[in-house]
Amino acid sequence: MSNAADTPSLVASNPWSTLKQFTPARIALGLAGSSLPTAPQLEFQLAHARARDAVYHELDTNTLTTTLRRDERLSGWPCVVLHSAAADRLTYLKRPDQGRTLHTASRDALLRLKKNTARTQFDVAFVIVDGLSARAVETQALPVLKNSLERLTHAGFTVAPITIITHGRVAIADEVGELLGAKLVVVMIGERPGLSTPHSMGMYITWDPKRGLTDESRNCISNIHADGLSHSQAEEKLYYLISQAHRRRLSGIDLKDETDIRVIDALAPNKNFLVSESSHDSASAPPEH
Amino acid sequence: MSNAADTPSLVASNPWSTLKQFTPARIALGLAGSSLPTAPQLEFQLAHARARDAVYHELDTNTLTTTLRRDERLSGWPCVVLHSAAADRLTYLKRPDQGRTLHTASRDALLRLKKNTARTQFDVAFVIVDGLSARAVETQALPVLKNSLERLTHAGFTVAPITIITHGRVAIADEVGELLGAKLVVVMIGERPGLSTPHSMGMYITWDPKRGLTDESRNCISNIHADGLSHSQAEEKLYYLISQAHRRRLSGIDLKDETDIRVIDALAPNKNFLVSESSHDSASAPPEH
Amino acid sequence: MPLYQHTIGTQHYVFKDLKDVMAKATPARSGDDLAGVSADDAEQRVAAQMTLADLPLTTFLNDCVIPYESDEVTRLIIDGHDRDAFQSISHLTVGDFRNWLLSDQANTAALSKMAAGITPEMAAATSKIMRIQDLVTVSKKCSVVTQFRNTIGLPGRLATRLQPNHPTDDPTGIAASIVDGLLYGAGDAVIGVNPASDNVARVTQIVNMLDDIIHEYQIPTQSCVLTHVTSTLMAIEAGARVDLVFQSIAGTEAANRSFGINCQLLTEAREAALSLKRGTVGQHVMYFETGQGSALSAQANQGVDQQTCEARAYAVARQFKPLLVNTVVGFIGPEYLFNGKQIIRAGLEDHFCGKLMGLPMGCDICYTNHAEADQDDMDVLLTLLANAGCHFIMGVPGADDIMLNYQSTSFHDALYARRLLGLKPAPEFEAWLASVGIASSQGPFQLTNQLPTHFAQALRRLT
Amino acid sequence: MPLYQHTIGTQHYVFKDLKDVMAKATPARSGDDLAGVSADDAEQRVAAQMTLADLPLTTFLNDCVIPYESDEVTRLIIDGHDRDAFQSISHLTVGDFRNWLLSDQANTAALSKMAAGITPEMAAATSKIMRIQDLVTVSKKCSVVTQFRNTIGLPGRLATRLQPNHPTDDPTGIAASIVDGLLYGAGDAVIGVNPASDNVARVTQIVNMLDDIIHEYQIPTQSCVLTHVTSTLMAIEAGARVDLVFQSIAGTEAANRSFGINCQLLTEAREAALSLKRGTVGQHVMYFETGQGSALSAQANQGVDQQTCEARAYAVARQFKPLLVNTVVGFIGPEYLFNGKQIIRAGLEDHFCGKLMGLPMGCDICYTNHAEADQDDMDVLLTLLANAGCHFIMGVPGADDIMLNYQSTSFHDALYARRLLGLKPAPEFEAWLASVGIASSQGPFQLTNQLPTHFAQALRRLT
Ligand code: B12
Ligand code: B12
Repeated sequence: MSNAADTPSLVASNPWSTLKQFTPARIALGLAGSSLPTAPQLEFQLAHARARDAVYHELDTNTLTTTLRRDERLSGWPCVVLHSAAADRLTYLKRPDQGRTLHTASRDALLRLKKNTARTQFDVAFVIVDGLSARAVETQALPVLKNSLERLTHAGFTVAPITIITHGRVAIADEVGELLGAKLVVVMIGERPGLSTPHSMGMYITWDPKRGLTDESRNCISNIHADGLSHSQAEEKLYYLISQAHRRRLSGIDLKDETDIRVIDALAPNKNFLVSESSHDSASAPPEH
Repeated sequence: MSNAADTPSLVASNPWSTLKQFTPARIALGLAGSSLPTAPQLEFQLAHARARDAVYHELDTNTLTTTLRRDERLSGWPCVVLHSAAADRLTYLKRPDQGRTLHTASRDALLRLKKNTARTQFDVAFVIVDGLSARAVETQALPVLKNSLERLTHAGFTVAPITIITHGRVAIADEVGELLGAKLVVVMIGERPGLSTPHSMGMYITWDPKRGLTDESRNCISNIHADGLSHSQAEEKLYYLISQAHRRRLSGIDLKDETDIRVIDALAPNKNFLVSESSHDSASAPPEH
Repeated sequence: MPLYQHTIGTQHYVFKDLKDVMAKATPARSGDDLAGVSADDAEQRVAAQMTLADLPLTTFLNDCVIPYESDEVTRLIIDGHDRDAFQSISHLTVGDFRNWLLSDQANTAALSKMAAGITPEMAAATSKIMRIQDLVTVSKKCSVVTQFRNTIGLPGRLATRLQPNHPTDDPTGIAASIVDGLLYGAGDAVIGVNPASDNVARVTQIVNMLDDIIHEYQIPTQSCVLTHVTSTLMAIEAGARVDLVFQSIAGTEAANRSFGINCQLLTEAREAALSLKRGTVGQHVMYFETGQGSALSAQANQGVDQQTCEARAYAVARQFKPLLVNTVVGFIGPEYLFNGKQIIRAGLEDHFCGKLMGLPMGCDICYTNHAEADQDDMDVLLTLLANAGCHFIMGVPGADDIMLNYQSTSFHDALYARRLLGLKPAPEFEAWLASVGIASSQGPFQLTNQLPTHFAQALRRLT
Repeated sequence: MPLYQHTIGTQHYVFKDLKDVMAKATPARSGDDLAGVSADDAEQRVAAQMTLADLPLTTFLNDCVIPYESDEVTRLIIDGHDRDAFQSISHLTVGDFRNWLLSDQANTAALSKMAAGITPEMAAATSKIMRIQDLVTVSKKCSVVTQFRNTIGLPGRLATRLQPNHPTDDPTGIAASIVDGLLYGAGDAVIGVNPASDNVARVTQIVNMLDDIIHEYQIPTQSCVLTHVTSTLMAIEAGARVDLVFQSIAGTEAANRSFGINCQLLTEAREAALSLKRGTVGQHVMYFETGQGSALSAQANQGVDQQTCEARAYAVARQFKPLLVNTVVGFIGPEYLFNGKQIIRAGLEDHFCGKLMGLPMGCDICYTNHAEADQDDMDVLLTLLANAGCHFIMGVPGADDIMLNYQSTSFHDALYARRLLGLKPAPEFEAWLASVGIASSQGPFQLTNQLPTHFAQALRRLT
């Protein structure tokens, strides 16, 4: 990214830089004395400048709802845009309590929506929330949502109207779920932007949502983004957790993601070069349970 | 100030604490290990809290003008309240450039005043400015001003209407002096508040004031407050500098305060206990020049 | 209930109760503002500090910031208080306790003897009337040594947790970062992976992979997968080769509940880990993480300021004889610690309180991209903590955690701190680094930047 | 004129000229905002830093931030440049110069050899792309030793200026603070009084009083009265026993003019002081003070950012072989350095630039009551500078200067820093402290808190 190339005679490169292909982590950066050389130092600074911008990006609810309505597989779903009690981005950062609460106008809007809906109860409600990275949900939410809706309805789950919320925290979905009469709520939310991962989405699943719940009652699927969990992996895990939660009538600490590791590893095969063949086997084969 | 007394067995007091009588400086504070004991530490914190308040105190121009007008020796003097271009205290702190410039409305007011005055030129103009400690000028300005006006007029100097300026810096008087047609301007200004000295006034004397001058063209009399230079000492020095400036038609670097040290020492006698008698003499007697 | 009040000149300050005076005495930070418990202005803050300074230390044994009846952390603090250790300082006020701590009487031996007598509230109260230099001076005198496969906390040492996180927990990706870290001399505190997933099979897989690596390369260190304690328990049951049990803890029962834990669960977890008998030089099997703001974040602070809540988490930690306690100081975000200044102060307070209470304190010197902080702030806190004798810091490739999305200290940062102050890794690990040729075997700690044979072989496996 | 530009992705950044790219590359500070020269946003700042990093060091010899023709400081920089010293680094860019400085090639000897080849702009540019840990690492490797009646700047030493100011220059008041300072082990850098008055007779009186004290107690140190250089010259003419000549200096000709000085005047002053031959172990007779913001304050910054202006002041200082250069970093106020963070960074930049250029750098670690800073910030900067090998700091009774109205470091602060890092006073002064019984004569530097006989006698004179 930087044109500033460090001169090799001044900077020791690390003989293991071939490993860079296996991780987006900033490995094998080299050494100027014991310090970070100039080029990676400035690249870091640039990434920081950009990640800070990402925090302040406002969710483009228009595009999101338009896309949702235009999408052939999604267009049937009613959806509504709501706001938290936090008036702007800066307040949002400082007042998580406001980010956990619906703005009164939004609460009223939601109640009206509910009134006009035939059902009084739903199996699942989806809540799309900007969180700390609006861009994350702009890019990751709909693909996962689409597949998920399809599979859920196919399996006979009833799904509530979709809500899109600005300046929201995870827990705001408790209120939404409660007002909608949802047995389970799924929050799709922008995780705080990282230097290398500015657009990462998390999903939080809460059984029997109501105001005042805390995080022991939820489950989490994290790091959904281009270099992270793929949309299909995320949807896979989500379906697992939703169906398990419905079966066991709970979520949170007592509900574990026990999808078989072979499913996961089919997608990301275990190439553990560090361990020689013999021990390699014992490492990659998970003990039975 | 604090009730929090440090227990003697834990805190070593300094055997030279008798010296505290000679200076308001924080000497002989004692030791907890190598550190400041708790009581003086918290007293320092308290002083800091208060000094910060002092910065934000707004000049009470009403009381100042009322006092000025009511005072039997001052009531004759026209006086006008002006403002710098800095709208509030916070802007003032961040924008010294605005503090050096009159607000347009104030400039107009001053021009009007000038128009209505018989004289087109004055020997001296006094400008009272809040600076960084409004309380300093509230308490120190008028006493010095009174004596000074008396002595100056007695000696035949013409004095311009008195201006009182909020949110001003030293250099704002250059503009005032220029607009008033003053040969010399005296700024009485609140110095930044110290922990032990929150209300200290400084006076800056500038010959031939005009916009754009810098500090090499001024003289300064500093530390006018209860524990510092007394009002009469300050007035003494001021008169010396004003009359010298008029005689030599300059101020600043080339004009030194050469009032005889014996005058000063009559007021603050030299008790130099640190040096034994023999050398004591050589120290206290200033070399002739 | 005692009256908490102070008069300054003509101004009389009254504080509602102990938690009120504690909160108002705390140096300014956003979390306490958010909780609505902070001082109204700077003078009131000093008045609260003066009030605190005059309180006898015994106050904290007789009055609790959260009632004994309703909070198991309070009960643990009160019931677990060591009166003998407390004896020698029992006559002091908070202000004089600060004086004593700074005095030469409070040497390393005296501080160690007294640690079990210090309750979190005593430590917190004292820290509130201390400047940064005081926090550094006293922390540096404290010594706490813990062991599992190596020895952490010896004077002149600075350990690092190697944190090779990966957004999909990809084993190869994790291994790549481990190589980077080891070859930069990091990993003596622990090789600790935060798994993105909480899939138990995946957790088990990573646990075992770390163990394989440690064995294959004969590294005198321990591994940890920082999943929820209940998942670790399941993994242990499933036969996973767990070295350290990790858990995030907080300072109130309600906050711990929101973390899905309580003391009983932690006891079980510790016993499960002990039963594996995997330590070689010691059996400190717990790794805890804390951080100001977590209680308030779970709406479980109960009117107590966040720094006091944090110190109370150390009482929980102390109960379980941890190998490592890590205050992840800037991790959550600006709503609790707004900027670099607040993060720096909080990091030093946490380190001080933990050390004073006898805990093996490390610090995740870190910030998020929504906070007003940057690398300069981290350099400041790193330098101060290294001067203060912090046990360990994080080592994250390039300081950028690509899964947790925040900036911590890099391997380079650890090299800086070690070089600046001549600090060395844990002795067993230091010997290993020299023996495999990663660090020079003589003189000050210095990397060779060579690829040891064994690692070169591993890299060859890739092509 | 070269083009200053950089492309990041699709974004092309162009900078008007050298001073523009320098200003935009500077970490955020209020003074540059006030001057209207700072970067528009964080990304532009990084672009400017990348542009700087790519510039060859020779750029600064061919392009000047203030024209050669119109500024005597620029002429001094260009005409005084030592090409031989520069030789070994002449092929480097700014970015690689940073790499070189951090590398092991840049040891103390190499840095000393090269100092005269570094122009202020090179130093400033490099500092702008360095983090705090870089500034500390490199500064620590630099060594500059100066002498008058003792030796300042040796490794493992930290000296203090004893600053016994009094609002009316009362000799007894000043003497009281001197006693306090000496008995706290302060005063090896200089016993330096800022006179409230600029009355020449008064100045002379204080000068001679300080000399009497130094002689009476046989203190291996030097005195200074920090009046305007023209007043010092008058005092010397009048026979005052002047050790060091003081002057505030700035980095542009116009700013120096506003201070009522120029290079010619400083040359005269130095010659006058040298003619007195009062140094015993050396003849470094100048004491300079600087500080970011002074040029802008006099509207004499000419579009140059304040940190570059500051570094240019060091070129002025270097010309006159000073004993001490003191960056009074937080002294003026928040319009130049808004808060603790900005003060901390600026202090470390100044120290780095000065050291790199071969100057004996000290720092007045300080803040005013109108700035957003407090004692914690000072502790941070103090600790960092002590780690970075700063030559000297101020010693002000209780950190509170009752005449200049700001907070600096106290005698206690110096003790903290010395103890934390095992630093000692200047060797001659250290020996004196031990010989009169102020400090213990063996082991680490430690006060006895006794009243030496000679001082006890003096105190008896008072009753
Ligand atoms: C910040 C954070 C925390 C903070 C939360 C406090 C706060 N106010 O933000 C703290 C430090 C307290 C924390 C604790 C834990 N966390 Co956490 N945390 C994160 C992190 C880094 C960012 C979350 C975020 O950006 N949220 C978005 C914002 C906009 O929403 P928010 O409403 O402000 O944040 C809420 C959620 O983030 C929630 N939360 C945070 N962590 C977790 C974990 C779980 C399992 C749940 C259900 C909720 C939850 O707490 C916040 C307040 O309600 C993520 C990693 C990531 N890349 O996202 C890990 C992450 C979500 N946490 C994780 C874990 C494991 C934990 C712990 C269980 C660790 C432990 N062993 O104790 C604990 C306990 C959580 C609980 N049940 O309460 C895992 C979850 C793995 C999974 N797939 O289940 C993640 C993915 C990181 C990891 N791999 O280790 N965490
Ligand atoms: C801040 C300060 C400075 C700053 C000024 C920059 C700034 N933007 O503020 C700096 C560090 C540059 C400075 C420099 C000097 N200062 Co000065 N300074 C002060 C201080 C601490 C506070 C002033 C204040 O609060 N002003 C009030 C605010 C509201 O006004 P302002 O418009 O913002 O500030 C202007 C004036 O303060 C002016 N100023 C500052 N110092 C001086 C000195 C003189 C002689 C003059 C005429 C003007 C002047 O500069 C400011 C910008 O225009 C005072 C001590 C005190 N207790 O007041 C000493 C003080 C005024 N300075 C003093 C001296 C001696 C100097 C120097 C001559 C030192 C030297 N040998 O070079 C230089 C050069 C001054 C010049 N001719 O330009 C003496 C004056 C003694 C006397 N009676 O004449 C004082 C009293 C301190 C002392 N005893 O040493 N100073």
